[in-house]
Amino acid sequence: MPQIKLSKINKNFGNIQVLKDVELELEPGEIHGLVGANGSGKSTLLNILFGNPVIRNTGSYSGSILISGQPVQLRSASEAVRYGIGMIHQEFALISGLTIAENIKLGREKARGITEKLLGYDLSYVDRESNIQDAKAAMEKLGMEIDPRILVLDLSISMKQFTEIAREIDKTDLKLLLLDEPTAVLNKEDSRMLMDVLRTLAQKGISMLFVSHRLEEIMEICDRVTVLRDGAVISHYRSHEFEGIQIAQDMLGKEIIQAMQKKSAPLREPIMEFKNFGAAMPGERLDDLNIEIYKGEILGITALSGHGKLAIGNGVMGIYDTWGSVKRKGTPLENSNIREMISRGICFISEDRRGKGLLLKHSILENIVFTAMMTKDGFLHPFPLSDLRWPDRNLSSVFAAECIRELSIKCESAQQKVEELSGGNQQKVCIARALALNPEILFISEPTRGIDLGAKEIVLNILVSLNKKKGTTIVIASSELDELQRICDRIVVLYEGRVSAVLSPEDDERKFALALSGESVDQIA
Amino acid sequence: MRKPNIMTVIFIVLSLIGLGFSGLSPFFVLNEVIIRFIRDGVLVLALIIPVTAGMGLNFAITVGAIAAQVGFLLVLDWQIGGLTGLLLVTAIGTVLSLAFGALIGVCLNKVRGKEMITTIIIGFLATSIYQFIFMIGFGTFLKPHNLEIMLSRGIGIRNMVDLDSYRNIIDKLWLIHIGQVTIPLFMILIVIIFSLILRYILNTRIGMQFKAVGESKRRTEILGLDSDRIRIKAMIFSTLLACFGQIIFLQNIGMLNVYTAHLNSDIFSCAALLAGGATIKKASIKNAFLGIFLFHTLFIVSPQAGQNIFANVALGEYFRSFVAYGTIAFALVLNIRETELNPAALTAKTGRK
Amino acid sequence: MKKLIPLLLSVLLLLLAAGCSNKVTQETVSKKTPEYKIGIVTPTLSASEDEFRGADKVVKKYPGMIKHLTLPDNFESEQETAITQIVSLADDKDMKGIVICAGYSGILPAIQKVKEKRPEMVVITAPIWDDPDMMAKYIDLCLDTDWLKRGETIPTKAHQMGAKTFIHYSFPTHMAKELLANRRDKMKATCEKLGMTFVDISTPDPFTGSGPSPMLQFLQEDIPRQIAKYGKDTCIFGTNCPMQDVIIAKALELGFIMAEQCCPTPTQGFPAAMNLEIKPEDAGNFDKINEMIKVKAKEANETGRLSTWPVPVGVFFPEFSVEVAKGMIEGSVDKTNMEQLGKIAKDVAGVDVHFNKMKPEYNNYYLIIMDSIIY
Amino acid sequence: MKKFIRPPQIIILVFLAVLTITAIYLHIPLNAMFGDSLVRLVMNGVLVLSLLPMLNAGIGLNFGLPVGVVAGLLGMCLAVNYHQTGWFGLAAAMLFSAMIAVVFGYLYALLLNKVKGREEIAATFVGFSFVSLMCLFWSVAPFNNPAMLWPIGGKGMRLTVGLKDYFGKVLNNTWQFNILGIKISLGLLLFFFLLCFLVYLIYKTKIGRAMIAVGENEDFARLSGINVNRVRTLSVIFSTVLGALGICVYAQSYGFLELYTAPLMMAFPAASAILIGGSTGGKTTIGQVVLGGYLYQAIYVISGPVANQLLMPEFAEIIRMLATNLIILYALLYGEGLRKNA
Repeated sequence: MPQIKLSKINKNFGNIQVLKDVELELEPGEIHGLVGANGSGKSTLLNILFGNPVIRNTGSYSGSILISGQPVQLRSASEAVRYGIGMIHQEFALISGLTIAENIKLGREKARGITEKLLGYDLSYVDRESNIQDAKAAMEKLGMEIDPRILVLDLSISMKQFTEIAREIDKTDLKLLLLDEPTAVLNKEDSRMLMDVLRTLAQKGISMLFVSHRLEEIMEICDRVTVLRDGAVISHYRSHEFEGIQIAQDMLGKEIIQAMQKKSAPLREPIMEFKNFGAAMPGERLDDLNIEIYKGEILGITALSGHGKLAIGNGVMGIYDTWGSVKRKGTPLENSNIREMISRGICFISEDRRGKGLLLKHSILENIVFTAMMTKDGFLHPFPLSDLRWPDRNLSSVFAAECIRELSIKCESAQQKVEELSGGNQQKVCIARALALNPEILFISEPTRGIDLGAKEIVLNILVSLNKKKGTTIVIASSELDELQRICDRIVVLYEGRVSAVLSPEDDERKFALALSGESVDQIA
Repeated sequence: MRKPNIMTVIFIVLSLIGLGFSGLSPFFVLNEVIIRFIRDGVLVLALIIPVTAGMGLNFAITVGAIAAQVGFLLVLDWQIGGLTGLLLVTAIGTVLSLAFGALIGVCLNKVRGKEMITTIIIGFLATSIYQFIFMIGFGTFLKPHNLEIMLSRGIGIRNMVDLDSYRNIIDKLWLIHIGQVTIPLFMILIVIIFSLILRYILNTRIGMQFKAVGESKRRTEILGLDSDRIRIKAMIFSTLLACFGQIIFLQNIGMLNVYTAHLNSDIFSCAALLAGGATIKKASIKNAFLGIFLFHTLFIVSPQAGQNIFANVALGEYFRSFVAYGTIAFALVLNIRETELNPAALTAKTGRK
Repeated sequence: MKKLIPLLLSVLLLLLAAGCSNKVTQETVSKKTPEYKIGIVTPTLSASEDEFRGADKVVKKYPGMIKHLTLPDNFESEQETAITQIVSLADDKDMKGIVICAGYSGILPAIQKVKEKRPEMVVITAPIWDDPDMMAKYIDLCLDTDWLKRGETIPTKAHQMGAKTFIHYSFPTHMAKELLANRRDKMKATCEKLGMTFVDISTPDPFTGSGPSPMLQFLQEDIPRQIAKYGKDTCIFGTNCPMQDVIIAKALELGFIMAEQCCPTPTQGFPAAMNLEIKPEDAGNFDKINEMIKVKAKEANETGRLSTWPVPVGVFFPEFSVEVAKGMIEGSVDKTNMEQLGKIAKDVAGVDVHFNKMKPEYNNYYLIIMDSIIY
Repeated sequence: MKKFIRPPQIIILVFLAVLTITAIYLHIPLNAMFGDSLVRLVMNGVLVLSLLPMLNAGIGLNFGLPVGVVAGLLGMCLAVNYHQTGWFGLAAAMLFSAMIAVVFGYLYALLLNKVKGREEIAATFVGFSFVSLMCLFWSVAPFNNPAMLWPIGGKGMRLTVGLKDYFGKVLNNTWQFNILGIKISLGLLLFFFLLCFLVYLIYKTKIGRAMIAVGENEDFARLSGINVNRVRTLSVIFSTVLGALGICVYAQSYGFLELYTAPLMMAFPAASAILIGGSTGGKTTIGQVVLGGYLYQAIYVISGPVANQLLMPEFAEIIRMLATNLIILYALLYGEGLRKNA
């Protein structure tokens, strides 16, 4: 009997389906690899299995989950724990103010027997020493010699990862362990150690669902691999059928690339230069970026999530701390604020559309003209005091109407509130807002994230025509590689915050796959 | 080694200056501070759990205080005096504060990030309900048994009732005199026992969970702990402790200002805790005890110090209230700034250049 | 190390404090050397000027001998502070007497503590409002204006001034005080006896809600309504000090009768309502102030319709009590001798003061009534 | 169009309706009370309005309103001290108040910008401690108009200063007329609505829009090149100045200046009013200010006489307090719920 069996799992976020009829089963003691590009639904699947509150808050899932043949409904993390499911989180589910031992034993602390009998579970006195012993033992299983009394916030990243793993393997009733990129922050040696531990665990009959972008690890450790793409299961492989390139292609899909932009050889005239540029965007750290952006090109930047692609646009605008230097047409941009950037023709559209890109409770019109009004005194009636100028309704409504028509924003009128629009139309409003600034260089992050297929095409078209008609230089940071390949002149691939390769869109798919996982692309001629 | 907390240092310096200017004898101040320690100790301790659980200062400890007062009023109404009465007060207070605490917890789960201001409003609301019951309810829909505490018109309880039969029942046990200083050993022991209980709670499973929720609600949730329930429990403990604190306070004072006695319990306790070096994110028993000593020293000496410094009797009292409110305001500003400067506290959401 | 710093600092604190406090006492001692001191406790300036200034006056009269302290502004919720303040007086060995002029309830615990520590301490309250029986037991001499009696005298005076209706403004927390509630009942009874209409009106509560503002706004609206209903020959009485500003201002405007404030004094309500320009050199000169009020009353056609006690009882009590306390400490005054007390009172107030026993069985609890002045 | 009527307003309206019906039943003249309620609306309305700029800039309810109120009191004291009377007196008082409020507001804003995210609680205590500090000041204030000094002490400010001979009621008495037994002072109403309109206009300008944007989404505003701290500072100054003008209007209508601890309790009624008006602690409209200000005061106006007629005065008083506190709590809980769903 399989340890766990998923059938017909479906999940929607809003009107976007992120999981389609996913089928998966794990035998006891099996290590099962789960791979897929960003947005393929891996994380959602893990979240369902671990009862993450996000799932319930967004309308739950459909389909059946059988654990040891018993159908279960996973509504909360505590339920998942009760069924013997453990998870190692990519961004660490550790409480940094507690010690290693306290973290490992959190919620399952050993307590002094007498107090437990007298005062019940919650009020029983935690037996610090024996917990420390347990924690020490768990860490030792991972080959780590460390004092479990150290606070987690004082640990290195890899030690945090081991603490996280120790917490799970310390659970005696563990049946299924979900691992979300457990090796992403480990070096080779530590990864190896982890692999060994996982194998030992597997021998004890614990099943594992192993998510990783490092294909070689998957191939090394897994008994089976399932490839997800766009929320659907694309293929299953058994360990003897593994072939890296085949799996990579399954992940990326799209064998035929629709040519959209016929590249006119871009001028090699740098409009912006990055030297040793880095930005401390949490979770998306960027370092040592050395690149020139050419006038009139569309430059794509891609990477797996967490590898720094989003940090470029955000960093240039000074939203996070940055270092290194940026030159704009030869003049350095130092200590400049956003206002100054905009006045120099640099514009940024954030990946966090609803959080940073829009005033949701305001009308389309107001959103479109807002930034121009604030930074360039555009769409305002003249008045001596800039602060007290009045909006020019005519100018702005003419412009808004033009944008709505040109960008085919579907709405009742320019007065409709932005929060009522669909994701795609919201994105168009963001672009319209940038258009009002008439930028020379446009940084745009994840332009097509979370919007439906039709809208995606329109957004891409808008970007291309903006580039063609107005000669705007565009820098797109996106995880949708196929889209970048369709419209970009060059694509920069980042890995762990550094440039892994600069490729042409026509380059071999396999090169992209290798560059994304940090391997050298030179293996492929 | 960490630097001594700036609040504490400021307080020590201020108390020092105040003591010097006030002209009060240090022994008197010490005696008074010991009494304050007994009276207010448990109330201040009541604030620690919510802070640990990440809910900030719990201004709703007034609700716990109300529970204690309800206990006293009911027992007075039933005319049960002495130690039996006091135990019954404790029993009633316990039951009520369990219920109230749970209710407050439920409310606070709905206002993440605005807990403190909400607890203030909850305190106000509880006050008006309490008034409603005892000013209007008694004599109309509740039948009074003890006419002595009633207004002569037959409706409502007097605004001041004498707790004569409970006054200093436990205060006078084991008094020790050392020179000019009187030490009520038994009461100090009681406060210490409460602090040990609190320490015990913080070291139980639920105590660990408080800490975890206080650090990160979201992470605690994905670890399979029900953070909402934990927060409710935190409020229950806090309210319960506040109730015990108020019982100790009232039996020491020996008189009950029925409608107003609980009103300032929150502000002074919070000020004391902050003075002891606690922040709205981190507080320990040590902070509480140190805080009581520092804050109340300053509080005791400040009126006379104010008078003497400004050479004007009228100013002493204003100076004192300035000290009380100023402490909290200053500590809040200081606290929040410190967390902002601390890079670890910089979350991904609010990156600022 | 971490623990050592606070420890060191607190030791330093104690040493320094001891040093400083010695210095301060030495200074005061060196200035003048009275054999003993008397402490006097009043509300703050903003809570009640009369008591405060009364005490201030005695401080000036006996320099170096009187220690003046104030009670918390929001006394109702800061009982603890009040207790400390009073007990701190007993800390001084030279302190032989304490006079408390507060008009609050809940002070008795402090006096009990003082007496426990220093049984010989002479304590005079003028007044406090705790349980009278308890007070008589613990306090050497209790003085008060005759609140209950005023329930009789005020409506009677109003009747003499021509009132046909008597309106009593108060609010829940005041009516939860036995004394005030009883006085209200007495007023009602007196009105019935004299054939006046008695009207009882409740205002928003200044102690539990949003402070006095809603109460005062209510008065501003309600008084014209009531006057329209009952006519000009109405006497209005409010139980809370801040009310007097509005009542007197409205009396000037609408012409009704104000027989007495809650705390009868020319300095309450009149100065603000009449915009009395009291020059610093005239400050505290009651004859002059009364004269000014008379002029203003005449201007407003209110002659004979406003009245109060000519000397603020709040100013009178501190001085009188200190004189009595002094006498008691020096052994020259017998607190049971009402005649002797009356003489001291006449000296201090300049008008006749009538003493009554609170209850026949107590010979240390007296209530006073003063003669009135009608402007 | 924003939905005006939500559960809090329904509770209040039902309570008001019950009171009104009872009043009619008891033959209490409603027309006079209606007039009173209008006066009260304006008296307190400006103070309620003063909360709006800070709410709109996302700084939350200004529990530090005493800062503005004290500025206003200082301004008026100056005007009284120099014997300014009538219209000119009020104008002078407002001018002084506004100038002082700008300074106070600026300092207050510096402080609030340091406590982002917890402004409400910090402001509460800043307000309290500022009032105590000002008590120190009032007792020794170097003003010399004898009408303001303590009658016995002869120096320092009186608890209350009468404004009758200066500029008391100048607004109330402007263009006052009776209609159907309702006393309406057009001047007062006009002043209030003019001020509302002015605020409305300011929110139409560039800076006004920036303020609203900062309140709605600080990150967005920053990305649009707005200096967020500057806008927040301006909003706080704006609130403080309105608070100062508010107390001027209040005091001229009440006829007295209340010093010392009186400003302490100014913030909670104003906050209650604006929450009753349907604000949820975020962006608030002038309509909500007027509605809330009116409902809150109308309840005061009607509940008093009705309760007194029914001979259970305390009952109504306590119920009224209970209802207001409940509504504030509800607004806090409900307002948060709204934001979560967004």
